[in-house]
Amino acid sequence: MSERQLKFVEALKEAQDICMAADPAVYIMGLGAPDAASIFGSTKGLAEKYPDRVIDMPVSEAGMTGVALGTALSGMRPVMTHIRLEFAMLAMDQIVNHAAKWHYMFGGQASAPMVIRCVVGRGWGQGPQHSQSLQAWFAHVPGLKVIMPATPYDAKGLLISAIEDDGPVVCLEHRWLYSIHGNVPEGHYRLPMGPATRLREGSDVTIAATSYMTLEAVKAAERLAAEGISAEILDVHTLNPFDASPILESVKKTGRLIAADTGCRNVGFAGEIVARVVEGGLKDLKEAPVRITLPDLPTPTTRALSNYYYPQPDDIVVAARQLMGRPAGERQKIAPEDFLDVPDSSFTGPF
Amino acid sequence: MSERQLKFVEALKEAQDICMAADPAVYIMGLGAPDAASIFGSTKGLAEKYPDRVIDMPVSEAGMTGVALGTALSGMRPVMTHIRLEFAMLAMDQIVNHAAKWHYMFGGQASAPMVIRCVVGRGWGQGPQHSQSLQAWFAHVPGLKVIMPATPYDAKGLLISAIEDDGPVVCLEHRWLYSIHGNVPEGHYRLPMGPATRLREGSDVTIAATSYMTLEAVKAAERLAAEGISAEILDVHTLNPFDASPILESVKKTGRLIAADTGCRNVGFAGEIVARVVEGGLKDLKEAPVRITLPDLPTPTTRALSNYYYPQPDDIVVAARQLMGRPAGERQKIAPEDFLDVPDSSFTGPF
Amino acid sequence: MTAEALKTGATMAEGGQIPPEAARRMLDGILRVRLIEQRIAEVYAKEQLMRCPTHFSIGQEAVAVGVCSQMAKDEKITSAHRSHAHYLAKGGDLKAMVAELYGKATGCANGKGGSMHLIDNNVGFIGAVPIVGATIPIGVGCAYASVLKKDPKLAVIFFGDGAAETGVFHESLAFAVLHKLPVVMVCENNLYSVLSSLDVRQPPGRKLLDLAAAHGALALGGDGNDADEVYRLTAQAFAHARGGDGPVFLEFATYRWLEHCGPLNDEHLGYRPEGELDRWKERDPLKLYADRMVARGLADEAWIDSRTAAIHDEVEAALTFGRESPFPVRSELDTYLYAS
Amino acid sequence: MTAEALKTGATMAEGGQIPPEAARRMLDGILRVRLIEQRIAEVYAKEQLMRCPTHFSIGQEAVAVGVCSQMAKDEKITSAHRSHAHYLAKGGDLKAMVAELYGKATGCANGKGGSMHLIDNNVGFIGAVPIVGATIPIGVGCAYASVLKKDPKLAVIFFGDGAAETGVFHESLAFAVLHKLPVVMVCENNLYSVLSSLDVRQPPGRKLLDLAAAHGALALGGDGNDADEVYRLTAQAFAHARGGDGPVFLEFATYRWLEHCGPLNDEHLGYRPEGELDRWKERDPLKLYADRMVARGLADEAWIDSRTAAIHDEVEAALTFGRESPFPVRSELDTYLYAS
Ligand SMILES: Cc1ncc(C[n+]2csc(CCOP(=O)(O)OP(=O)(O)O)c2C)c(N)n1
Ligand SMILES: Cc1ncc(C[n+]2csc(CCOP(=O)(O)OP(=O)(O)O)c2C)c(N)n1
Ligand SMILES: [Mg+2]
Ligand SMILES: [Mg+2]
Repeated sequence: MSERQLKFVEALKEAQDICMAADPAVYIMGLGAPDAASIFGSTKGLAEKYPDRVIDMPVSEAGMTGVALGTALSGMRPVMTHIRLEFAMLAMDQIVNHAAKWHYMFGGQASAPMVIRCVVGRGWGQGPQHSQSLQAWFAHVPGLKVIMPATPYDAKGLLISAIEDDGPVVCLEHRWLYSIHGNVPEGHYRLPMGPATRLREGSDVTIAATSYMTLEAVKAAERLAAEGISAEILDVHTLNPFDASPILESVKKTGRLIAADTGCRNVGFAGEIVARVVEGGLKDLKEAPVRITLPDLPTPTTRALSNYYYPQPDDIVVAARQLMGRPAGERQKIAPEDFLDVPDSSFTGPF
Repeated sequence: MSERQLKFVEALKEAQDICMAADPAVYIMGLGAPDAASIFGSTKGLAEKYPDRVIDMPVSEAGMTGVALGTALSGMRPVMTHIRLEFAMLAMDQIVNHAAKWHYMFGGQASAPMVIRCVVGRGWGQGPQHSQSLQAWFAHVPGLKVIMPATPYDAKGLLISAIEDDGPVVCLEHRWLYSIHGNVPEGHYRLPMGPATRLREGSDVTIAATSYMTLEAVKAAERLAAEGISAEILDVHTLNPFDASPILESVKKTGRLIAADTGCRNVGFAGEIVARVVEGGLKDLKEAPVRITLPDLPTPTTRALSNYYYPQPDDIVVAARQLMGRPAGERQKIAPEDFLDVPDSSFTGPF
Repeated sequence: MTAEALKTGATMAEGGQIPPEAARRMLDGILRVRLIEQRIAEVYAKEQLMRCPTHFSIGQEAVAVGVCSQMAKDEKITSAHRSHAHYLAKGGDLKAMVAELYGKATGCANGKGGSMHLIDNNVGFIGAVPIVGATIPIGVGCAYASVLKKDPKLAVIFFGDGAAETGVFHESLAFAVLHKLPVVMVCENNLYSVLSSLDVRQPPGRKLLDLAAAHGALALGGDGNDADEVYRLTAQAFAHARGGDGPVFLEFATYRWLEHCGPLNDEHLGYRPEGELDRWKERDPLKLYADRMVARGLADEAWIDSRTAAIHDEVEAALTFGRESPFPVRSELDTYLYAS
Repeated sequence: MTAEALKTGATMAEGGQIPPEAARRMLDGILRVRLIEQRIAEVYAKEQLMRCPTHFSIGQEAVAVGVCSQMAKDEKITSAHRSHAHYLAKGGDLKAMVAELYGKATGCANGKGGSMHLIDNNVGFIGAVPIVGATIPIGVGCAYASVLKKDPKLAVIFFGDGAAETGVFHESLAFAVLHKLPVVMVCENNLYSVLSSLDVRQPPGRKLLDLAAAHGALALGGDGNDADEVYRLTAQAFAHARGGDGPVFLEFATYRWLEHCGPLNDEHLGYRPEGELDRWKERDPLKLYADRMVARGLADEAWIDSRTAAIHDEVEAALTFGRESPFPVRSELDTYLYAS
């Protein structure tokens, strides 16, 4: 396997490029997909390479998703891209009532191979309508597959699996992952949509995390290691169908579970992780599992509040300490004016 | 308290009638709301009584929900009614991006008092697009309140609370509850949107259920009583905000939990019940909690399959036996041709 | 909404006679759909064994037949909740449809769909679903796929006046015009959406034809109970769309005889103005066309009787097939969740 | 889309002179919005402390001012992501807006909203949100409420050419026509939706004015960079809507100078045809109107200079207010989840 480093966003682009080169049925449709900004770079260069297959559209998400579904039923493989998840909200009827159920409700007579990419925004005041992380919704819909890659390797491998899948797949991409680097092999490979991946081995506490929270878990695990707490990290990259067996296995060993998700709490995905572990491994649990999630609030725009809205690695550290029976310890101080609204210093406004 | 018996559907109608009589700002909008079928009778007679305030509409759910929201922001109190939950799917943007967040995202400067009633269909081949029970979605959205009355008393009391609430409330009404009878006092009363209600006292196993599953739990509890198993039933009528404290209290006593919900399993509401109980009462649990839900499948239309799709009281009985360490016992036989697709014999096609 | 009102909205294709062969096929088609639906309605009501919401097209058959009889098998259509006539007119398998209504494994959707979810890929009936408006963009996508594949093929979308109120109708039509797609949208304006008349849903005097024309589509309207008129307007529409000139919106005035959903009459509900149903029944598309065919000397009582008998046998055979077919077995509950 | 093209679409209100008082108010308004936005853009780029997506209206001010200057305080408006000009022209509190951009507790939404979520109930600015199209039905609802309360009041909805592609635009307009609501929909056609030009989104030659007219609305279009033309068409629209004759669709041709979102220029992105921006800058609504006012003898350099200075002070004071205001405290994170 090559040691080539790519950014997450480049991995996404490469996945689409490979699929488009291999199969003329694959095409991209999305507001601004062919433009100079190219969905934060994730479709960069593809319009030049495949001029008829990267298609802009009117601000008509519901209709265009139906159109994409119609093409999918007719042998095409659309990749419908939304630069913010919220814009897909307009298309819920087509995604949930139709695409998700088409194969089943017509007794297998037709299938709807389509990918719906949604960027989950965060930071720089994205606020209440540009930052929702609604994986819980999609994962609750039978017939949809749902992926949330957290590494460049997974981004490419999962997106290829998704585009090559014969049914509808929703791919949720956290904006703050776009510029992280990682090892990405050249050429075609698939990461199957399947069980959670173990990103770090540990023996004291299991952290099952999704998307950007997986990165936060890695940061937390490093701090915990320094304190002598050994955390095992499982990245849940496929939320539907959700195979929790590696998490159960891990908890068998650690007896402690932290479920960390980028979404809200009530009926969120972290709760599903907890429920699966309890159903399958109640006796393994030494302590009550802990959920790390957004609070059940809309996203505030000002960083003076969003600084406290998003969970931090520190929250995971504190939860782990408490699960280990240690004192919570000092919390890292966060000031209202801190610039926690950007993932790194290269990030400037307006986005 | 009077011992007057009303049907669930009559209780819904009475709630609206009382609110409309009391407050000229209350009005009803919905496809067919003023027509002879009057949303299965739930708006019966109201159009005659309040001719300007029961309003039919074009098949434009997204736009009309926005219009309703606009009126709510301008001092009205719309009750937007969908004869099937699926039709509200067209309006998710308005409900979730806007109505739910309006008060918060504008710093409390405005509020959106509106009720969105959705009938959850079942039976007589409602099939994949006329029977989804998506409480998990609405309960996951901060800013929405979500109610699922299971008795006529609650239907009236909760709907009055909802209409009088100053924010958006989603009211999910299971079609198979419409013709059940129960005690409903005359006049105005509210049932606060709050903690689960104890419907039956018991000591061996806690059944926390929503909507129609509460009725199924009652049937199961009667059978269990005959076997010497004492079930306590908690009806979760308010899913957002979800106050699980009565369930935790009950599990403290019984040590056993069955969470029964009318929705699908993965990231469904039953999982949230389990997660809350585990977080707050792990040590109380003698056995792993059991979820009784729909399988993660679209609803099949033919009764030959839907007969096996919907959980039955028998499933609750078997789960309770196993939680008590008893043999599962004989299962009630279900034949493909059985008429399990109607709640009672008064129910005939086409609906 | 009368047929006259529609005519004023756009060019009317006044035409000569429909060729005898095509005309006879239409009469046969209308007769067949009518007899099949009438018989199914009877059985549905009596047996209570076709246990799914079912919307009959009785009174509206001329549109389905006039349009579909001019389509090739590999030209595709979509429909919505009221799709029997479209399915049958397009050549959909009757046995598979009846079995679907009975919820049987031999149904066109293996029982998982029911009346509101018909499909027959063999004849280009790519699907019907009961979310109003939903199949409009899906049908447009079907045409769009053919254009993306550089092999443009006509797609036809059937829907009602209610569906013309949905946002996706406008979004889809605009997109079809933008990409000049070979789409024909067929709106059967039967005056009602469930029990709601047009006046509580659409502005008075506002013409759907004008709206469609303003979107940039060719917009044609006419009498949906006159099969010849349907035929002529459709021919014009198909020439336009197949010729690469972009989408067409066809609106036909017609009328539903039975209740919105279900096999019965519903005059007791009071939503139809006094005498309206009777007036429309006088303009029965079947009788009108049979009379005209007889007058043209293209059909006679004997021919109609023999077709009636043959169709009768066909329906009874389909009903028997449906009744005798096995139910899907329990393990089929979780088949076809995912495609592979 | 040129102003000429729009004119052909509908009746143009050719008119006499705008009364001096109104004209002077407009020039002042345009100047004020321009100077405020320019200064905010400067500060935004330099300080990087107004940390929220911000869409400037520079180049489009004449529409906001021409429309809003004819509205009463209790007549309401909604807007979308690009709402500063509408907010200011309607009389929205400048300090509260600037503080909102800085994310401060004194902001018009207490910092919870940011640039894309402005509100000022005191002047009838009932809200702006960045989901394209969403505030169209909400604005219609606002007018509908007034009708339900039997006290009809004008509501104005501002949106862009992109928003005219949404399904809810059609659903809302049709409903407004159906109920003859006192609504004026103001579409600022600035040729772009983000970086996408009209030709990849809307059929060539298809006029939004025709679409709106086909819906049954009065449809008027004109030059959005000519404040007088905006004024006259608006006056006609308001007379219609306030008079109970139903909704009006107003389309104005105009042009955005800065990047879609953010304070910078964006010609390097290459989506604007060569010279387009320059041509539109030659038709700067501020300069055009200032020149005309000077020519009419209604303004002179001294007046403009003194207004410029006053506005300068006003902005600086607002910036200072915004900078010095406190952030919301942590406990405000969960206030206003539920109303009561
Ligand atoms: C999005 C949506 N809203 C509401 C309904 C309920 N509904 C079922 S059929 C129907 C009538 C539609 O009228 P039309 O399109 O004219 O078709 P027709 O029944 O007259 O053939 C309605 C409103 C639905 N199925 N889907
Ligand atoms: C429903 C939805 N889809 C997509 C977007 C992304 N978006 C933000 S602004 C914008 C442009 C809208 O163009 P227009 O309405 O013409 O307004 P303008 O920016 O030109 O003022 C788009 C597409 C959105 N905010 N909402
Ligand atoms: Mg109709
Ligand atoms: Mg624009």
